[in-house]
Amino acid sequence: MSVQMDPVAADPTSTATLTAVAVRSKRGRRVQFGILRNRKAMVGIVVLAIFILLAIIGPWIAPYNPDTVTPEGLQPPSPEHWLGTTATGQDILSQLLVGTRGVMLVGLTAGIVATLISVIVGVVSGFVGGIGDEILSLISNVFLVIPALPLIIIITGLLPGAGGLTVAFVIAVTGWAWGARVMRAQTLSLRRRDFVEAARANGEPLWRIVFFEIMPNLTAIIASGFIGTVIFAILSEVTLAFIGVTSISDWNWGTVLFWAQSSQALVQGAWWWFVPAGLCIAAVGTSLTLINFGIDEFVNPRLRSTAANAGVLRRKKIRARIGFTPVYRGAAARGQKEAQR
Amino acid sequence: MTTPTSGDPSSAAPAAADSPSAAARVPVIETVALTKHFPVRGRGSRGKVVHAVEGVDLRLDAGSVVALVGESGSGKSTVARLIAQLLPRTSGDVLLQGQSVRVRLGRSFRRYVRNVQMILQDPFASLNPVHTVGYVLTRSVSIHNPGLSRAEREQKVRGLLEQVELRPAERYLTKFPHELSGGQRQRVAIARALGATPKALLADEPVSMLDVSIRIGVLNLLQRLKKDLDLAILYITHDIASARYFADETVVMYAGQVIERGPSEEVTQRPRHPYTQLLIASAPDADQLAGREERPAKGEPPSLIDPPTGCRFNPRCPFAMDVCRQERPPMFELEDGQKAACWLYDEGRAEQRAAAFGADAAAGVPVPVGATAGPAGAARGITNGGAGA
Amino acid sequence: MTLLDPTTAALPPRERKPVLEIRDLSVDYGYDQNAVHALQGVDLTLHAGEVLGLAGESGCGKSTLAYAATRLLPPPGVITGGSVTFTSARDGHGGDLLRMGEAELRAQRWRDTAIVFQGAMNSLNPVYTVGRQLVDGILAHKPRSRDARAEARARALELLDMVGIPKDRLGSYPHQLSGGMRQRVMIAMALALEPEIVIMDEPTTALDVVMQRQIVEQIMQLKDELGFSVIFITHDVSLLLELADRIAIMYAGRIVEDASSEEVYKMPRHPYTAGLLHSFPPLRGPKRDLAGIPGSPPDLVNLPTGCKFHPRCPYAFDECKLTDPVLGPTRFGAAEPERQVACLLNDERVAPGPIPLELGVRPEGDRIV
Amino acid sequence: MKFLIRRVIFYVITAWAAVTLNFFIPRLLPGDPVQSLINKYQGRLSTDAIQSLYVLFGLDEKSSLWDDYVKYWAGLFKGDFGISFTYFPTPVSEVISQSLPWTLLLVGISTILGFILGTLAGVGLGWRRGTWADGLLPVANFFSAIPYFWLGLIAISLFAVIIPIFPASGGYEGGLIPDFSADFIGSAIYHGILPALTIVISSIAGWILSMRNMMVTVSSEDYVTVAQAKGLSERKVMFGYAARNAVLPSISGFALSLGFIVGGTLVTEMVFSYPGIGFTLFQAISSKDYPLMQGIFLIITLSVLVANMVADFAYAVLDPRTRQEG
Amino acid sequence: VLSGCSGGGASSGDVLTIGMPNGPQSNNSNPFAPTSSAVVLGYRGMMYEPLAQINPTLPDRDPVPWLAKEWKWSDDYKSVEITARDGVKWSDGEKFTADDIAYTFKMLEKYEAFNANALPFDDISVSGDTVKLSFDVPEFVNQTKVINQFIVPEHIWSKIKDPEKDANQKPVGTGPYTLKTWTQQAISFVPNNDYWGGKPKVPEVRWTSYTDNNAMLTALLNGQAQWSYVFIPDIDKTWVAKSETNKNWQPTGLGIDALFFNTTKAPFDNVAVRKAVNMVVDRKSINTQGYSGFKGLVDNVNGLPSPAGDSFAAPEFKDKKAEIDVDGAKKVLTDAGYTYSGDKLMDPSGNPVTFTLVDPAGWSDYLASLQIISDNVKKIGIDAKVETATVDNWTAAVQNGDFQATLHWTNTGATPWDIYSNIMDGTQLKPIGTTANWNFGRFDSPEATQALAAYANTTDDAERTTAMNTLQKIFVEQVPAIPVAAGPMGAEYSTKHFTGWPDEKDPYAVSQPTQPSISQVLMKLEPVKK
Ligand SMILES: Nc1ncnc2c1ncn2[C@@H]1O[C@H](COP(=O)(O)OP(=O)(O)OP(=O)(O)O)[C@@H](O)[C@H]1O
Ligand SMILES: Nc1ncnc2c1ncn2[C@@H]1O[C@H](COP(=O)(O)OP(=O)(O)OP(=O)(O)O)[C@@H](O)[C@H]1O
Ligand SMILES: [Mg+2]
Ligand SMILES: [Mg+2]
Ligand code: NI
Repeated sequence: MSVQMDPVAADPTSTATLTAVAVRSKRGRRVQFGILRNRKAMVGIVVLAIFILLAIIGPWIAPYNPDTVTPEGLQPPSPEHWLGTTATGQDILSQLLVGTRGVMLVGLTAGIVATLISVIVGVVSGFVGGIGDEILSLISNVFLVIPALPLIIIITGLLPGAGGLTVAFVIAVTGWAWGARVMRAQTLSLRRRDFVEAARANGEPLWRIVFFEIMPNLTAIIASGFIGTVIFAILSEVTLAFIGVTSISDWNWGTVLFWAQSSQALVQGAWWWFVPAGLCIAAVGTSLTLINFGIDEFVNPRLRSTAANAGVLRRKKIRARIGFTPVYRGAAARGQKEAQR
Repeated sequence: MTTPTSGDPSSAAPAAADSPSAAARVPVIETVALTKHFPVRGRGSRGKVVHAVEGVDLRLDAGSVVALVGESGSGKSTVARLIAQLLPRTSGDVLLQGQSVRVRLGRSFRRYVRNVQMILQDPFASLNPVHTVGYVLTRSVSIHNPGLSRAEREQKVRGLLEQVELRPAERYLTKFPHELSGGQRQRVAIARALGATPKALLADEPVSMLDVSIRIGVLNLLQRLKKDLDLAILYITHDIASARYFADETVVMYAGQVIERGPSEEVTQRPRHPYTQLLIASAPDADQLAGREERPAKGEPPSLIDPPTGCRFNPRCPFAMDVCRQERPPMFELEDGQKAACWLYDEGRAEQRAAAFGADAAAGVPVPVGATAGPAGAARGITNGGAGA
Repeated sequence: MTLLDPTTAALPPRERKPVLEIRDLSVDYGYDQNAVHALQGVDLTLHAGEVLGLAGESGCGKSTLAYAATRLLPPPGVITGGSVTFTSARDGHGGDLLRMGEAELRAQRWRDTAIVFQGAMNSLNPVYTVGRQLVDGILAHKPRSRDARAEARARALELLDMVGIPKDRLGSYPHQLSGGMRQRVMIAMALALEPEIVIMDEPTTALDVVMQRQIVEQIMQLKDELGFSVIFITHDVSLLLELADRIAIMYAGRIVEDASSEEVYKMPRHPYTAGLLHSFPPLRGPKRDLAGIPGSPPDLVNLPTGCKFHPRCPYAFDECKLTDPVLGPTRFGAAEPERQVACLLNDERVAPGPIPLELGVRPEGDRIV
Repeated sequence: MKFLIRRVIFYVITAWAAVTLNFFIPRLLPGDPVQSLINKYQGRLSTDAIQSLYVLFGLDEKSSLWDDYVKYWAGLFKGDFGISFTYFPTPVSEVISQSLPWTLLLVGISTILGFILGTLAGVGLGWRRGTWADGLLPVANFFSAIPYFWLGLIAISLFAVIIPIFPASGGYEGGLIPDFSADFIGSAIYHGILPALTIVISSIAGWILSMRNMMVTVSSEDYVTVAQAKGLSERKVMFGYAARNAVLPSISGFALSLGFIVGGTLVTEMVFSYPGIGFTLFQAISSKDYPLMQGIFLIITLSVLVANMVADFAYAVLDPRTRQEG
Repeated sequence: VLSGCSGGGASSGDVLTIGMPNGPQSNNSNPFAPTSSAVVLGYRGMMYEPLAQINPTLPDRDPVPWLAKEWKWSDDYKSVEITARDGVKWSDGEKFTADDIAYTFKMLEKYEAFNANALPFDDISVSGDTVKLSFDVPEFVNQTKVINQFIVPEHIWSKIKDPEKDANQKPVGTGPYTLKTWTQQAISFVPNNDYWGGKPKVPEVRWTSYTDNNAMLTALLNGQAQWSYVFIPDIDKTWVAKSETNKNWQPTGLGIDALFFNTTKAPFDNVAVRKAVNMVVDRKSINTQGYSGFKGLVDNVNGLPSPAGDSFAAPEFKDKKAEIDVDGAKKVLTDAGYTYSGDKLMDPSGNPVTFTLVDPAGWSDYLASLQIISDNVKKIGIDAKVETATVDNWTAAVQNGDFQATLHWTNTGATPWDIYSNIMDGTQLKPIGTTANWNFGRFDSPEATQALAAYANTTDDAERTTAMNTLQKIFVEQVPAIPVAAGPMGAEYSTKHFTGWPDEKDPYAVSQPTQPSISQVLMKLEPVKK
């Protein structure tokens, strides 16, 4: 495909972000550190950390065995069962706790694998150009046009014993194309940047140019692509479990919802069976978007300055606007003025 | 689309005419009829090309500086990139110490690069924002001196920084490009190029982005390096005054072709080609505050896809004759090693020449614009006098 | 073309009418303690019909000044004090731009003060034709009427013609024009409503000298025809010397010298100005030594105490480290009523001795003792 | 010309590859339509029927995969997608044409609505960055992170069961016959509100976020400042200068999502018993209905491709920079 | 519970709305195609009527003559003579004759695809108003399948070129209703004014297909549907208790869900383990929790559901219920050489006894039941894991004998023969690794095989009873499978607008709307007087 007409390549965002990345990531370590100063990102990180912790220790702290069937079916939340019980008397809190691992594992694995594929395909295709690019673009376009969810359903059916990891891989295999496309566009514009040419002129070998000159500049995009894929993977996994396509004996939140749905929990008024799992998914998703937000704001200095200073602005009642520079005659400014005079 | 090259191949090496000894020396870099056409992309432009560089002959000798000037888009950077082998050439040849080279990738490319280093046009874009100065220089050193021990490498990097006057070296090693001023970045780029201990340095507008005070620092540095390391330097610039100041020879390009060349002093003080004259007249000059000659400087640069026939400057040239529109002028040799590709310098066109440049010019020495006007005496003197302080 | 505009040059200095008075303008980038104080107490006056040059090295705050004066600074810029008073030379209307409300400011913009931005490529909306962009600027300031649009179109054509662009380019998109043409479109656009002030921020830096010359000449010609005042920003001192009536030299967010261009060139009063003048090689005449300015540009976040230039100043004395000089009259006082400089050497109370030779050239040609 | 041809070739190859994959992947699945049918009824369909079903579906004679493939293509060129197993002997094209319009309407309208609302909100939020408006973002985030089906089910139980103001399922009132009467259209709209709302709510955040970020980036472009400097009205600057440029990158995303409209949102249709194509596809998959699967895949694939081409084209129209002069 | 939300007549007394959770349908009323909406949704019975109405939940009742005035089987059950009813008209006005009956059976013979019961026809002949069908083998166990066959009009079907691919969008039948309109959302029927049984009193019947159980239940609850057969968990609370007009009647037929043991693989190759497991499985909690009370409880030791199977029970097993007996189970095991190490059961060679229970992912009632079983067997020290597979993998594994234990259904027949044959029939026996249609557990008992053959083929009733008793004895002693639930054949319905439904008190027909008996039910329904 021709480079010039490619909508993504021509896409002003990509260049804009790119410049931003270039500007930001030079802060090196400071980027990672700085992201912690972003309140939104901080909230996201904390929430995510909690869930990751639960993913690790969930099975140990679960008060009951999530599989154990008891006669106390469909109990509303109580001191014994904080989140109530299922129709078969299983403890829902335990199911959620044990299920966190499955969700996190699939989300992260799928995110990592898909990001890996998209980076490799995208960067190679953007960097190599020519026929290799055409072929790789073709492949990613094919994966882009094939509807993902049905494909996942089919492939999951194809593989025996579709456990968590299988699902993760399937999601990854079907979900990398968009990322690759973005990555390709970025690489394409990076490849033409002077510092790449300069490295070449200086005699850097090709592989080093790819890995040490281009890739570091893609980190922010890779990171936000990764986060996007993780969200996509979690939602896909949960959806798959919900429609009963994947194994439901591995506990995850989708499985909980599957059981709730097939026992018609909502009609029976058992909201406690249905609502918490949904909220957990939304919470993880939100935390990831918040982190992504933080990355975005960090990567894009224009977003960052006001975002970081929102509090100060509010306190000083300054409205940062384009085209109407605020005039702030605060005490600090005047004092400094007088000192100077 | 090939263009007739200038008649006499030996004239490709202007320095040769100047000093007989130089003729014997092999130039570090020589280009012969270097040509580059870029294919044009887009609908309905099949087979069309941008005639970015056509038939350019250059010669870079050790310990000398050649300045390449010309308007924006005239192909200066392209020439440098062709020499650096960053672009494949369409035709013509590039000789490194008399040997034709055409390398693209891999080991042979790196071997070539060790001898010929390029500094890219934009110091803000040519350093990777994610790497420290230390990383950049260490890489350059280790690529070109594979066997070095760690300590030796560090030593060498430090040496490089000091060479470009970034002292103390330690302070700069851990800095990221954004923490450096434009001039400092430019110096890092130069240091990186020197890491390869090249024989030739292609400096593409190393100062265009800098303001005057920083600019002069970089130029002085290059000057020193030229002397100390016996470098051959190609200095590409828009700043004609700095070409005069810094380069031994100046080559003027217009629309992909060389239209005038000669010792810098001659070219800047007595430009022969109407374009060069326009260029020099256009340069801001504080010493020429009054009495600037109003010279119609109308017109846009020509399209390089369908360049004008004959002399490419003819649509804008106030002296254009019929022959200018039909035939491409060869390089006419003038005195003092100066050459110009303008039909006015054809043997049989003294009359036209006189009509164009006035009576003085009839002898072949057109009066440079403003050269007759005296310097603003007092001011100049005083300013100069205080310069040492 | 001539150095000094005959109309203004002919006027006795006192009678020149100020159209824009910038007083004590301070600007920060950032909102908290870590803010960059990009401008600190800048005073500057633009007179009717004058070309005021603003020079100084990259990053000293020239653009900041231009944008702050028009309140177009992008976030995180914030004006922390001062006033910018516009007074029409034609009918006397005006006011402090920093205290105007949004509607008032909108109305004032372009009609009174127009601005030509640094990069022409980015100053034009890539998705509209240049014609449309010219027209909407005009329409925004005209009462709505049936044939306002047709009139605006006619005016747009006239403007293009004025800056030497063929009329059929009205329907072109910005990317279809060369850099020089885009820059001229921007100039045409700035002149659309015949404003009294045109601020030009490095309108030619990206162009080659031939194109730069074309554009500069065009601006000067239009200025002569239309009689507006210009603030011309560049770091190319030689260009300024050529075309400005008066030059203000900036250093580290302050104006350090303000004088007519001839005076600046011949008799610099601030060591930084003198250094600048020694930094560009002459195109003609004998080659001269180029010293440049030692040291590196100041870090605005971490400014030195006292005079901001002292670490690089060859004439610095102890007091320079402590006291930040204020823009004021030169040591020659009444002999140079129109000049101002911010250098302690000009303060007889603290200066250690006579002013150095280089900075002490007398208006009459002899020196102070 | 050359560019156009290359583009067309590219799309043709993509289409071929996608269609071929669509053909082979379903066939790799274990099991067959008959077994699926038996399993589906868990004993309510006697196993005696197995043989008769094989005969009915024409699966009693085995043909090679390759022959099927060739036949499939031959059929495609004649516009014949084959006969669905699930709805035997209804032709695939008929099954699709029954459900496609519903999906197109529901998902189409809500996708477009989501895009328009999200983009408008994004414009506003981006323009008013740094004000209280930023507080809306986490809320939008939250909704975008909720799984579709969960939102749908909660919406049903809230607005169809607890406070029954909307119907819980279906595309229109059962007694009506689909035609263009006011009754029918009214009923269709009424039934579409709840599912459309959930789609809009959960998709809107994405558009808001991307538009807002673009808006912020674009707002600091010089031409926006110039527009302000020209004294243009706020609305004109915001929409004509900032939003007009900021929306460009969203276009390709939007085109792609338009393409996926045809695929429907499987889960939404499932949850709301909406007679759309997404659910039909799910059924086709679970009953190994290859012809139907292929048919729907083909439609989806083609519409995504077409949407992509439209995006290319729209981009060229909206962004004069990509328009090349001949 | 009625909501005015959807306006229309859906919930008024003018229309009887029937819903089924079967997903989108296509306009296809071909009564032969198992994929047509007429069959999938089940409205076939409203137009196409059977020769006789049978009640599979009460197999000992005599079938009710319907389109056949009478029928008579030969002693060896190899042929039957069927007499057509007089005065029946097709809905297009044509007269119904014996030729139509013959033609229908000829179609079954001709089109293998239509012969869903795989009836082995030998000859079909008509004489007057009598049709004679003869078969290659005795059809004792299939007799109801023959007389329950619906009949199509010859004058229509003989003109259809390719009946297998015909959508039959304008169906002509003898039934009490005729198709008015067919849309994706609703299939409307109006009374057949010439119906031979009189004019039905329900003015309009409308069928709707909902995508899944949830949607179906929601529709039932808000009154959009009044009659359905759908799984409802905890049905008494969720449905019946919601309104006093909400009714549920779920009689069961002779078809069960059973835990099939793979008798060729450890640990279930040892009958002691099968017995012990059988003794600890908690059928009640499987019924209430696993199946949410929806499917019928099967706790007779002979595995036959009540009351349908009661008349077949051997004297020694009559009313004998399976009881949980953990100690007994342990004893069975230790007697057979099993030992305990702590709580863990060890087989005679000293390895712990474990097994895996498998069923397809998504089959929630099966999986929940397996979970309960795995919980139950912990009591006798066995560690059992529940695993899921995709439907296809599971099918393949079960058919190939590649499993240890799985919950699977059996066919539903007119006699218990189907149940026992599906589980124990040696004629279905296939080696491990090849596809078996039944007897997945590879239960190899020549005695059972022989008894099954005898039951199906004998002409002697006493011999048949003996065979049945033998089968039950083997089933109880060898435990080739554990029956856990019986397939219900009932329905949920609302008496708010219509009354006259079949129920426990008056089980005149099966209440399921998809059964041929729908015409019986519809003829009994009456609008509630307001
Ligand atoms: N990769 C390319 N593809 C197509 N055209 C190109 C390419 N690179 C350069 N050109 C064209 O070749 C011509 C020469 O460009 P070049 O960059 O060499 O000019 P230059 O003299 O260095 O200009 P400047 O002074 O602005 O740097 C220009 O018209 C440019 O548009
Ligand atoms: N957004 C910002 N945040 C922080 N500092 C800024 C910002 N924008 C500008 N500055 C700083 O303010 C100072 C003045 O910048 P300004 O653009 O006015 O310089 P200038 O004189 O116009 O330079 P140039 O000649 O390069 O255009 C610079 O040192 C710059 O680093
Ligand atoms: Mg260049
Ligand atoms: Mg600036
Ligand atoms: Ni392409």
